[in-house]
Amino acid sequence: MTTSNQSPAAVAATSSPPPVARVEGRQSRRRQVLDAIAGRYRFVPVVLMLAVIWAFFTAQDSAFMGNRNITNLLVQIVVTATIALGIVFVLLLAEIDLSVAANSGAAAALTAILVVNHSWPAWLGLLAGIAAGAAVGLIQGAVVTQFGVPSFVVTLGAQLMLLGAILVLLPGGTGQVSLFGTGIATLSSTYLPPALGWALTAAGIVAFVLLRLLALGESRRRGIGMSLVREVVAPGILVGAASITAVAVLNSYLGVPLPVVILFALLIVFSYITTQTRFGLHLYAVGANPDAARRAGIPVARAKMIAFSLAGALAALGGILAASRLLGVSASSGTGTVLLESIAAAVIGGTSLFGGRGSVWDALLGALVIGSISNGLDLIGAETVVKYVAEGSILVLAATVDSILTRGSVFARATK
Amino acid sequence: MTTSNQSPAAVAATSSPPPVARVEGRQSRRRQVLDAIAGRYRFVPVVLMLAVIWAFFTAQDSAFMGNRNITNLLVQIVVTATIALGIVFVLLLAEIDLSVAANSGAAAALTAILVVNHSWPAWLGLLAGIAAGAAVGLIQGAVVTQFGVPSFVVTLGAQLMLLGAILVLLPGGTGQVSLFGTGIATLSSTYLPPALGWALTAAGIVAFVLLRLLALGESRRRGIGMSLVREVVAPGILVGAASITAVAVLNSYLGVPLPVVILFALLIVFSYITTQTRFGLHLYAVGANPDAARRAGIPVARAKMIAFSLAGALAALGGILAASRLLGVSASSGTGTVLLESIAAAVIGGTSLFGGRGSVWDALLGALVIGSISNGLDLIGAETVVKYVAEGSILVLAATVDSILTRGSVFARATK
Amino acid sequence: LLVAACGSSGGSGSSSGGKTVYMLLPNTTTVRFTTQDGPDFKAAMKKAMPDAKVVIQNAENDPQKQVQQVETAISGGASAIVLVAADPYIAGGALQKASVAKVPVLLYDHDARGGPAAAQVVFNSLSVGQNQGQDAAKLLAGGTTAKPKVIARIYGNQGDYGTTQYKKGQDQYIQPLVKAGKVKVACETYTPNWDPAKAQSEMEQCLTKTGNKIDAVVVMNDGTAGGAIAALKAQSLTGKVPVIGGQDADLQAVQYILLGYQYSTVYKPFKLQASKAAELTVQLLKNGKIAKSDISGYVDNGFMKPGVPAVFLPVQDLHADTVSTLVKDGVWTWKQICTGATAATDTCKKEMG
Amino acid sequence: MSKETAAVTTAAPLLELRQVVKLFGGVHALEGIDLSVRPAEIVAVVGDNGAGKSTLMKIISGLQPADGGEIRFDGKTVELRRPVDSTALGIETVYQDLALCDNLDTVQNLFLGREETSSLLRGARLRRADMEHRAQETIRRLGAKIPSLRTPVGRLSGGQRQSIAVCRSTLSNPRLVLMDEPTAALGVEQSTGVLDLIRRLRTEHGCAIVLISHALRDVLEVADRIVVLRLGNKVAEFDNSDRTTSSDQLVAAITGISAP
Amino acid sequence: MSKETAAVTTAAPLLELRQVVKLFGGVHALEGIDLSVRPAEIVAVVGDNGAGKSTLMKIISGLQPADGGEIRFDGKTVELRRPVDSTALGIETVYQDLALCDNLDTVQNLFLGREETSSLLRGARLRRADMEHRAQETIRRLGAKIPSLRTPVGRLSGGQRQSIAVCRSTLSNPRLVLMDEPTAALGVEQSTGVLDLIRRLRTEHGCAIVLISHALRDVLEVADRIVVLRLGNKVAEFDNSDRTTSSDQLVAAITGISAP
Ligand SMILES: Nc1ncnc2c1ncn2[C@@H]1O[C@H](COP(=O)(O)OP(=O)(O)OP(=O)(O)O)[C@@H](O)[C@H]1O
Ligand SMILES: Nc1ncnc2c1ncn2[C@@H]1O[C@H](COP(=O)(O)OP(=O)(O)OP(=O)(O)O)[C@@H](O)[C@H]1O
Ligand SMILES: [Mg+2]
Ligand SMILES: [Mg+2]
Repeated sequence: MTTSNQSPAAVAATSSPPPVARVEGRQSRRRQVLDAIAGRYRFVPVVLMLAVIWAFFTAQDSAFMGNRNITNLLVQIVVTATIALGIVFVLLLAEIDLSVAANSGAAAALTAILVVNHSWPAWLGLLAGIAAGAAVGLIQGAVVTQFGVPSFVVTLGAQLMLLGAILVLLPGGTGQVSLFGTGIATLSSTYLPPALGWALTAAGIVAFVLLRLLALGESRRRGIGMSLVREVVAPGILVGAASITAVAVLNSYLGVPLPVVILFALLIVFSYITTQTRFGLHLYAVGANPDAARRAGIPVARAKMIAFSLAGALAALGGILAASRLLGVSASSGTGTVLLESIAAAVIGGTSLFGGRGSVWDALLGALVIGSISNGLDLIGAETVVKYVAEGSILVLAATVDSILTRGSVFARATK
Repeated sequence: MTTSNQSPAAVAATSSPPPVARVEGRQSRRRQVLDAIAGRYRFVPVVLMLAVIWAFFTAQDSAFMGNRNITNLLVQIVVTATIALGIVFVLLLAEIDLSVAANSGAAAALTAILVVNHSWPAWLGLLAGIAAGAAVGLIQGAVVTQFGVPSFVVTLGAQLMLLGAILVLLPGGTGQVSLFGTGIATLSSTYLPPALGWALTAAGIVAFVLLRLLALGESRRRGIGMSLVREVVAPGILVGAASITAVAVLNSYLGVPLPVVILFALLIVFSYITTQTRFGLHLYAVGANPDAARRAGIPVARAKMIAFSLAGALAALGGILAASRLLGVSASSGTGTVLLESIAAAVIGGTSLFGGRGSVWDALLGALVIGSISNGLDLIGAETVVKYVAEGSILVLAATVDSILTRGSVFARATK
Repeated sequence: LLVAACGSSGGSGSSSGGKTVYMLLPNTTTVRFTTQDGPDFKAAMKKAMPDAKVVIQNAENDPQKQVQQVETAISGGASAIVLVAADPYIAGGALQKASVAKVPVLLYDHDARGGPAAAQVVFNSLSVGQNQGQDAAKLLAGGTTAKPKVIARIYGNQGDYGTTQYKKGQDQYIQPLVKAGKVKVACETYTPNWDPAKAQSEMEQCLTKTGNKIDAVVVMNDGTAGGAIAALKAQSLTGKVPVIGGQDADLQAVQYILLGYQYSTVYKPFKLQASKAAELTVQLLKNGKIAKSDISGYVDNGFMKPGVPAVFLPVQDLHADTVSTLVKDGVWTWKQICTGATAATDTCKKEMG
Repeated sequence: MSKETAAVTTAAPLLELRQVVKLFGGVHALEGIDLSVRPAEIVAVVGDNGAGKSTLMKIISGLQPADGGEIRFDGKTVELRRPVDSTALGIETVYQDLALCDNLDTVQNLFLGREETSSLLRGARLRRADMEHRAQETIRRLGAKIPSLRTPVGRLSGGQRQSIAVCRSTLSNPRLVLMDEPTAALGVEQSTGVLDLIRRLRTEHGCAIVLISHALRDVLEVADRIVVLRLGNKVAEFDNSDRTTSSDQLVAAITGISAP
Repeated sequence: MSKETAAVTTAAPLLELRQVVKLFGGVHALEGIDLSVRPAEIVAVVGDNGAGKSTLMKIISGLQPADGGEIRFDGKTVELRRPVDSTALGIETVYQDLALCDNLDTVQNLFLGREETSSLLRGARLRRADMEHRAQETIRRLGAKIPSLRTPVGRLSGGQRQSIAVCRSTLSNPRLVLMDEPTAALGVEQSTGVLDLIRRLRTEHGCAIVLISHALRDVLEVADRIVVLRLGNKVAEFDNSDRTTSSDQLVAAITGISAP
């Protein structure tokens, strides 16, 4: 009402009066921080949550932070993290895979039978198991994409069929295969010599920094300003410190366990693929808007089939690692809590159930959260009820934090 | 290219040449049929599938179609159908509830303890159980809507907590409660006298036809032409014939079982609510486009909370019916296959996982499909493996048929 | 808060003077482990070695979780582990872990294949099956080739170690009768996850198929027995068709036995088992090994030769006239048993006055 | 009520915005906007892409609450945190992205959130026939081309959907209608229909209208006042009650190229 | 190649549609449409809402295959069943509903499906810096206002998003660009930018353009030929190479009210 009814001449542009400017300054800084946390720095709150959990359990029992328990913890989460890694891929594409646990059991049964009963070499059995898992994933992906059936249903059905397959695979009389003394068993009992552990770590850190430097150089050559500190130095120090600490701890016990090496190798490879390559970018595009992706000529069906195959292959690997740890397979392989825990790990880590948002590192972080709680509660001898309630509430809590952080950002769900 | 480069005068409107007209005629009829099946007549393929399953098992063992087995079948599906009915509501809103099974177990445990250990009257215990289930659902709905947390995670977490709650609820020393001889047990052992069965059926059919006639009259008064045959006569005959046959079969054995009466009463009430009332319409709106619904002033959060409460209440009722059938509750209540079967029932029945499409009758149809398979396989004494594979493949098959039917219709998923 | 209370009770085993014993249970669905064995063992240890701390863990049916719990027990400074294998078939990993860390493992109840263990306190699974089979044979003796007794057999979860053993034991008695044509098996089926509700519908289908012409039902545990009885109840066949072969002496099963619906349950005196286990644990803690004199046999676990040194405890086959054993052993009180319909049985009237 | 206010054209403002601010992360979508709309007045808001027009409208409709400033309606300060808040005041909105429920048909979408039902005693049933009848009327008056009122709107063309959104906003006898580019997808005839509708809303119902549009010709034709936004600021305001503002003046204000 | 074809304006048609039919259930969206587009020609398609314009375009772009009829490109009969089929022929499309990935930023959306990468040997890495550089160029030339190339496009205004969609269609040196109401959400300046772009595409690259628009003034200004659809039929075609067609003629053909 102040400026209305004036002549058809333009009113001078308003310079925002002081009070508004104050609001802006405060609000906009807070918003920017929230935006960063919702996006690039999504891992920060998860890491904080992890720190709180660790501090809590260490206060309860100092053994929690011992070299030995840290080694345990890392080995314990490998199976969940490996399977969760596959889940991240399907979640990125806004799909779900409920068959991973059964798939992991079936693949482990297959590998065990090939290695034990048919005397295949361990590596060949391992490959065969992984290939079988990938094939199962591929078939599911094909049904999902070719007929447009919701993956929830396809993978639920596949889960039942795979449970049947495990019963068929396991030798009739005994219903089990022991892996004791086989090559598969050594998978989980091998530790890297300290020197090798250090060498791999050093190589990894150098590669990381070089890649970052390369990207920085390219940008600057194109006249796009990027900060050396923010893009190279800070991440380099962070990654370096974290990995050096971890390796030091592991080496002071038995060395870096082979399953942990496998997990990190996978994480690094898939991290490169998802963030640096065209295929990776397409995963995010398909997950956010499959229609737009298809119109842009991205082979949506192929991307989904690859994701399901990856989930299948990683589930198989996870299952074989689990069998190697348990020294056998039986009808209970592929049941239990592994399905829910690996999905929960991906989600707690920060991968969205609605597609298009997440990172392969979420699998690791989420598995660490779940694994730490379970490990810590076991260590302090909590009752089953406490465990149920603690695990359930951490899950809800983590997701609540996530959705509060991402609320109002483009990453939020359409609406609530 | 034939009509190009003409003068700026308009070319006469083309009357479609003969060949095109032919294509149109054929194609458009097929499309119209497909459209009808994808929409209003979505139940037709499910009923056909059911017919095939029944024919198959009847050929295997004629006892399958006996009065007694039909009675068995109906009683066996009541629990799944009741819980699936709740699932339909959350699925309509594009949410999911993974806590229904645990919720049903917890509610049954609560009811059992109140009735047996605290000597509450059965009806009060029943109400308390249902109220508790609804409250649990409401809390979950509140977390989902107030913090925007994905329901997958909230209900998964709640499931864990509820499993803990069951352990706490069950009396320490015994871990189980027997319902033998209590009022709760009579819930599932009561059969209506034949005359009462007939009376209820007649009332139902008359109400149905009257409602339809009323709607027809209103439309005609407003000058909107609607076919008497298509809107009243045909559905009336269909519904009448189906219910008369069913009651005749049940009456020729022991009468209509009380749990079946309860299920149908629920179905009829909720069918009215979802199709005839404003709240029901809002459920579909919220499920399809929560954003549009919110802008239209629909209380989206409230609708979701009501749906979750309904799912909780129905799960509780289902759990109590299950306990009544089994004559007891224990720590295994709320585990088992009931969760997956009730979700599968809703989906097989035709309710979409993506919101906005489905009907309460889907719960019944889907539960009938799953129940018939399980009943038939038990009857012919199939092996566990066969059961797994049969259930898994029917699930996938049903969903595939659904998605092929709805493909290209507005009901399809955005894209594949 | 709860967590804090539990954790602070004993402090860390590795740092304090007292020894810590971890008891690792398999699941929460087999009621006896959480309601009986755990508390009983704890109590027995308290008596035998008051300064020892007992931590009880539950693997929630997940063998993977159980290995993890073994590892945690080791890093938590366990001096001994009492293990009820979550899946006897794939317990090897857990056993190897403990053996590498030189923590002695006492197997409790369940077998555990594929690794070394110090000893096992066990009710022989095979003998459980044999007991169930014997009961069945006794009841079915009246069958003739002309008029064979018709039975329904409801097994446990397919692929389970227990299921395999119980079936083997039952078959030793039932198969000869079947071969001789005196017994006819009308239906046989496995029950996924021992789910009582599944057992109920399996039984319903069997009754439908045979038109109620069933003379007896042979099951493998009390949960599935309960499911079968619920199905029989709907046909008013309870009491007419005996349900044979429960085990675990669940409260509801005991009530059914008194009501005459269930013929028997194999009772494994949990208290005895717990106190025996405590006794052996103390030996392990004090001497690092178990006295030869206590060993009454060996259990083949596919790893140790000649087998895991075992203390076999006698199982008891309970019938209506012998359920008082349970009260004597303190498993249940008459007050717990004699509720609802059971209160009207003669036994209850007598006991409750 | 609406009849009364229609007569009083020089009355106190119906809607008043004072120093309204909206931020998105680093982006200042609105940097302190003042705006007032009198009863039965047609106010146009124009500006370049990203100027903040839709944001302004979403604040008034309660979809995206403001980060600062004050909103007064009918002289009273109001809090608009949710769409219902503004609907309750009699404010209706046509959104730029339409927001229809694809699975519902035209009638259901038109009446969404304000369905007519029979009394609770008579079963609280939806009065489908009545609604369908009214829908037919409204659509006919707007001249929109909808093939069937019973087809799910997911199947309709862009323009048909926009027509439905426009119809929707007029059904409840609103006091203020916000329209965000209501003719963007419309054909020539339908656009004319909407402009007529806007005039009718004002004259027949005394309804005020805030119109956002890039079609300057239309704006100059119907608007009483034209507000120009640039990069989140109000840079000009033209009194167009006599329809004399020139297109060039407007363009200059929008782009900021030649001084006014 | 594009340079050559640019010279030959009277050459054989680049795209030819013969008796193309499309049905949706009972709705006959297109009832036998003939259309031809010559190289470097700008053809406008106009018509009422629901006339079938978008459907026609989606058939050419391979998004919704036709139910009958023949499509020829470069004189050869082609099957267009998926968007890639038409992209492979050098056909680019700006859809009415835009279809961008909200979680990706401007650069990623612009290059989606045709990202530049280093060689497999060098790690098959995305050449982000190069793409960002080219994106800046293109956007600058169009005069679009995008606050930051690194913001996810979900945060941009309607017009900003449309600008990105238009930019996208020009990046790959296409032979034919289909634009479905590309200026509907654009401001005055940006609209002019798009019309300039259309002309430049034709003259500099010899690219043909099919333009769907309700803005008849723009159509009359840039189109060489104007095709009018009504209820799924082609009812008129105007040669506008000398820019002499009148707006009234066009409106008459669209609405079918006054005989031509
Ligand atoms: N998927 C579909 N299912 C059913 N009918 C459809 C579908 N898509 C379009 N139609 C119908 O086809 C007709 C033509 O639609 P189209 O989108 O081609 O119109 P248009 O000319 O682009 O209109 P506008 O100017 O409003 O964008 C309309 O009547 C519409 O309802
Ligand atoms: N949710 C959001 N998050 C971040 N930035 C936003 C968001 N919504 C709008 N913006 C930014 O705010 C500014 C104003 O957007 P707005 O949609 O109001 O523009 P507009 O004037 O409606 O433009 P158009 O004419 O293109 O529709 C734009 O720069 C846009 O990028
Ligand atoms: Mg806008
Ligand atoms: Mg269109």
